[in-house]
Amino acid sequence: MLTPELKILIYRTMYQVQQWEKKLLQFLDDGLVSGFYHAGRGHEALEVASMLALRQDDYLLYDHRGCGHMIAKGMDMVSLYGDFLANDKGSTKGLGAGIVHIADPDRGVLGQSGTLGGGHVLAAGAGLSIKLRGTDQVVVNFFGDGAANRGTFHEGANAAGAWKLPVIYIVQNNGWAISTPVDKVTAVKSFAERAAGYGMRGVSIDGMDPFAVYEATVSAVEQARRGGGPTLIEGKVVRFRGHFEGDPGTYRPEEELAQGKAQDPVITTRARLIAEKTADEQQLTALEEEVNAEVDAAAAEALTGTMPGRERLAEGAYA
Amino acid sequence: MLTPELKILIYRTMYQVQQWEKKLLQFLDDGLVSGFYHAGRGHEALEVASMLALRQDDYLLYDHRGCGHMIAKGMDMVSLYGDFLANDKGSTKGLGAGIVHIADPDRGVLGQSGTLGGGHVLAAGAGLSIKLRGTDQVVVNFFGDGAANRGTFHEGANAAGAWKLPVIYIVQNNGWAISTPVDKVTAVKSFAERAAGYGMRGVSIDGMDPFAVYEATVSAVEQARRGGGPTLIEGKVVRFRGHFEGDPGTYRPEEELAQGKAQDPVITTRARLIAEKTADEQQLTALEEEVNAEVDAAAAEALTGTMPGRERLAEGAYA
Amino acid sequence: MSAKRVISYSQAINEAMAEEMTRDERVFLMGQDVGAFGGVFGVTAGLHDKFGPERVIDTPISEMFLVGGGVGAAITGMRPIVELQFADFIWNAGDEIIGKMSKWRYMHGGLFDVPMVLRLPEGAVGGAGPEHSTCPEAALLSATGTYIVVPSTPYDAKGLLKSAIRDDNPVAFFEHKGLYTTKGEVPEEEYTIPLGQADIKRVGSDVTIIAWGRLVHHALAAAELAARDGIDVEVLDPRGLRPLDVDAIVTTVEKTGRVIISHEAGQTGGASAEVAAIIAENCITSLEAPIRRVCGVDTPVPQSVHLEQFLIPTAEELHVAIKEIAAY
Amino acid sequence: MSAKRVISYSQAINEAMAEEMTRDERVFLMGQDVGAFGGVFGVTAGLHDKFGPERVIDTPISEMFLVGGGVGAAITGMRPIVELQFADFIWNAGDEIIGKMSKWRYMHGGLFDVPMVLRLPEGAVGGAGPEHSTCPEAALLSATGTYIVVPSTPYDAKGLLKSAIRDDNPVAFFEHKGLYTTKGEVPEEEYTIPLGQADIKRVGSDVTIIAWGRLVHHALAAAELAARDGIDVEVLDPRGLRPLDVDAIVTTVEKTGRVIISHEAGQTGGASAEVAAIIAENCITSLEAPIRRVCGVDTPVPQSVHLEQFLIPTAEELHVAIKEIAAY
Ligand SMILES: Cc1ncc(C[n+]2csc(CCOP(=O)(O)OP(=O)(O)O)c2C)c(N)n1
Ligand SMILES: Cc1ncc(C[n+]2csc(CCOP(=O)(O)OP(=O)(O)O)c2C)c(N)n1
Ligand SMILES: [Mg+2]
Ligand SMILES: [Mg+2]
Repeated sequence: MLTPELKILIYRTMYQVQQWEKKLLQFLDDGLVSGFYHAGRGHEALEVASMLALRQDDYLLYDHRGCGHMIAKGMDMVSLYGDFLANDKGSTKGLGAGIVHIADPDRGVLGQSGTLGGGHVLAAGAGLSIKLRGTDQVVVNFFGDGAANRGTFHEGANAAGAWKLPVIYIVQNNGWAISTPVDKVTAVKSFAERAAGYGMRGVSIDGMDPFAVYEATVSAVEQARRGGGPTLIEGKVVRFRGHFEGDPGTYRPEEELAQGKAQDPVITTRARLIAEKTADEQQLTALEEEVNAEVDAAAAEALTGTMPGRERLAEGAYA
Repeated sequence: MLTPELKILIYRTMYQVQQWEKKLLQFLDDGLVSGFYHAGRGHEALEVASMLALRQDDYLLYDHRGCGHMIAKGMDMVSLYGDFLANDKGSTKGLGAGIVHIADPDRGVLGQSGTLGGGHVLAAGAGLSIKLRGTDQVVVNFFGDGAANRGTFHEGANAAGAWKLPVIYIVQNNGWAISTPVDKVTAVKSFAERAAGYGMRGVSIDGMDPFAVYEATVSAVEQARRGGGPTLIEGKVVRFRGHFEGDPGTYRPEEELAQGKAQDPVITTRARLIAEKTADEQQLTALEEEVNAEVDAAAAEALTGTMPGRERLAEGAYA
Repeated sequence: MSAKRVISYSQAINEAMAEEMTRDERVFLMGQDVGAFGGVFGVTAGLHDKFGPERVIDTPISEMFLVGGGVGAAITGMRPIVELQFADFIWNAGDEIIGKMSKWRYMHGGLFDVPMVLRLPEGAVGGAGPEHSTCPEAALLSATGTYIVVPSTPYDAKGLLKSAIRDDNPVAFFEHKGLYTTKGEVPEEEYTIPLGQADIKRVGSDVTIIAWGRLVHHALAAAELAARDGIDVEVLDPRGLRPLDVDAIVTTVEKTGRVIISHEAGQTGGASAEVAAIIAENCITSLEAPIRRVCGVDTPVPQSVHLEQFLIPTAEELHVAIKEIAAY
Repeated sequence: MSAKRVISYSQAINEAMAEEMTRDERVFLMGQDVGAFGGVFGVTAGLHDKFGPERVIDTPISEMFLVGGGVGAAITGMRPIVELQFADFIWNAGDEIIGKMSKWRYMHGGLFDVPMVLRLPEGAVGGAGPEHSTCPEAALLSATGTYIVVPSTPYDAKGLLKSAIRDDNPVAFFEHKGLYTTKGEVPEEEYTIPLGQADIKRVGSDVTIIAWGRLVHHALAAAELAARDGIDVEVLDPRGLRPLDVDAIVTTVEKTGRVIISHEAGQTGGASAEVAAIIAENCITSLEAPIRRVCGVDTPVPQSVHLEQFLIPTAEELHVAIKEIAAY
């Protein structure tokens, strides 16, 4: 249920995610982080509110876009920074940097397939595992409108649908795959229309509205936990920045971008909490200061990490 | 238009296909053909009538099940037998035998992907080629209910739908993939329901009724030729025999099989022609005798072929 | 090895699965027609009856799901055995094998194990054609992260498969379709064979043949032919390619100084090249003759059984090579 | 080669495509973001403007369609150039490459040609991680039917790509991402380079390094270091693996008697093994030292740029190997 406390937690986490990323971009600017980063700015509502509908033992497979889901799933901000800084504070102890393969088994964060859409089939397999082990966990698989067109989706969704596996597919439809607009390469207006073909429930929601996201996820989770099978949630979102940091994004019509940015989920949610009287300005400002301090502390601690030596290269390939 | 002549031609070709296969099974029994054969018995209406809605320059990609489509597409029966006999009368000049990769560029027979569902993406590529070359050809891709669950379908169908390519996907839904019933591994009742997810028209028809098949194909072809994009046709058919010759098929409920066989498309179509007064008994018997003679002659000629020598092994890998 | 019990290669594999599924309830099997049908080659017969449809699962024709789903299950507490109906289908799940199964552990900092076995029936038998007949071990060898096992006898198949299932790393287990009916001694008692240990299938002193899978048997037959010429051939079966028993290879080369490497896969880019390179790096000075590869012809496998037979190195071809190299 | 014009590797590739698309209207290009965006590495810049969206096509993220669709187009009269955004993605279209593109001709009795080029940006650069950084040539070498080209200079890249586009066989064209900005002389006038001809990038008499792709440059740098020690190094660049210029390999080994093979891909199962095997079979008696491989570390490519650098053989490492082998 969307209690006032939960609404505030959702806002707090979205704000945290945004601040966390802001600091990361500064690390990038400062040359402390190499490689590629695909900012999640604009996707906060979808990545955060969906995760807050899960339990700690539920699973998450994510893609390259942003880190909101991992933070909302409870991962330590220090370990996330550490992964980007490629030092031993990171979840993978210095292996990461750039599009990192962050993971946290204790919080169900299963990792990332760097080939887009690789998670579609892994998610179905995790769903099968849940069914075989007889728990009531669920698995959430995040991906973009671009990755939705990989054949792995067909195979994962079909298995999940046929066997009623507890899988929730969340497509972050931001309308772009790098420079390619969704309608140029996709035969369908809404990805939710594809769900029926897999005996799946499909819903298309405003991914900029965290409360709608939360409700949609809760309903998908409930269905999955009671053996009702998978759900496909399409969240329409806006990618505020370039595909990756460094992409000037010149291919995007300025107007479209401006319209998108006007819906900033962090700003609109804040305003809504105040308008609805769920919180007041002062309370939110205090909360934001708290978050800022946490983010600063996490960043500072992450910077104390040590880069691994050459020997790290050969570690971990085999059990 | 389904003129009386065309109806008779459809029947004639179905009968021809059945007789052709009967002889082939005899070759198998006689040990003249090695390898695997997946009989098309029961699928004749779908394989034949759809092809008779095409032009010679239209393309066909087929799968392992039967040879009705190739015969209806105008391929020489001698060359088909030659491929199974693996001698120089075959379309591939002795390379074949078993699940053969029969081909005939002049009749648009593009060949077979032995990995099921490989044709899904090739068909979309052939469709793209047609569009780029600016002709009004179409391409038909045959596959089974099993192969429908390969990820290649998603990728091919999406491209075909997004770009309105002249592709016709024909799924021969016989309810079984080897020993696996469709409902155990597929999330949807009719594959036609998947079409919408690719902006495609989807129709489900009785694949045992050749006239329904013909009409459905004509309408798909018309749409494709005028740039209206792809169609998915699901034909419900019955696999009369084992998955391949040698499979006792013990996993199939006898009743189901008996019910299926009662709908024998060759027999029912014959009866229908007579009932509708499109042809009379005598006429059909004459036609059948003609076909029998043609089949016998083709078989006899194919048997005069020569097996290639060892040097054939290394021929044709490179242009 | 007390009881002299003789069973087939296929039955040995079946027993290994049954025993490990009994021992560890996290082990399950999935693949096309592996259930009540017992698998298209009959290898999984009886397992469905014994363990039920939850642990012996008939799947859709979705190789990416088969492997990728296996990975998803493996990193969440299960130990899947995944059967691809033909080894060639590794290409239909290439990224799931190379990018996911083989790398998930490393790329996530060692936080997950991926304990799964991919069973891969390989080889040219009976005219199954270009896409159902290859021995694609070398493709997996070129990317790290997955062990590669290739048993040549029922004894090896059982002992190695049990180890593979117990191993916490992903294992590609290549079963030669042409060996399924091959019989051999397999004890009643439980045993395992460590991965990465070569086996000398025949002791000899003049020439070594390093061969695996079905070609071990051709090598043994060739060795008998050569024995009549007075040439004493050693046959070394690495029983797998990763981990590779480099010591055993070096030892036999140092002993005989003459080596033939033989596999069914096409010669160019085949795994025999890796063995040759290892010899050329580690014990070249022990060689008294050039290294010789006797491998499959570099062409797709034709559908015709008549032509297919010409592709695979025969005992006679190996015999000729033995004589040439012995006389060098 | 009259005019001394210097352009980048990336521009050379771009020019080859533009020239061939002008020459032959059946040639078209498809891939992710190859259109107005000009490709994620900028290699296709300007082509969309020049040839329009029908001939320079932005595709969905559907690698199986990219390759399989290319095959469908190629067997029906077109000559596609397909760009996979990263060479690693060959695994996402494994069966389309190995089972369809490489075998369609043979398995259909030679009735079709499959004239297509797969452009494959490879190599570890800038922390793109385990699934965006490999040099997976060996996987393709292990299956027959597709030519493999790996240019190391702008001149080679242009001339070889033009030949690849004109060839009636499928060609896998590996472009090293780390070379895109490398400059070199490329004449204004049209030229082509035949596929399968090695090039001696540096003439020497003491030690041969056989290297390709980016490693040619490390080999050349190592040769300069060795020259100071008085060791004269020959650098042979096969410029591709199929067809492979075996004669050139044998000739240089017979000349120097000492050989190092070097590539960026992990050593085990890499294509250096095939080169080593060929030497061990064909000219082992010319060797005065063991064959030496200096190749990538056998591990997935880590995401961290800091660790990534340790993976790739450096000129210094090659220099050490040269000294050791020269002193053998
Ligand atoms: C299989 C595969 N193909 C291509 C890529 C390269 N690539 C990385 S991100 C991207 C675009 C992704 O678009 P989308 O899925 O919509 O996610 P978004 O970036 O919009 O969040 C592409 C093509 C990849 N990583 N994997
Ligand atoms: C990618 C792939 N997976 C598995 C197989 C093995 N196989 C051959 S036929 C078959 C069943 C096909 O079922 P369906 O597509 O329904 O066609 P049907 O035989 O019923 O006509 C299977 C699993 C294959 N050839 N290719
Ligand atoms: Mg997107
Ligand atoms: Mg079927």
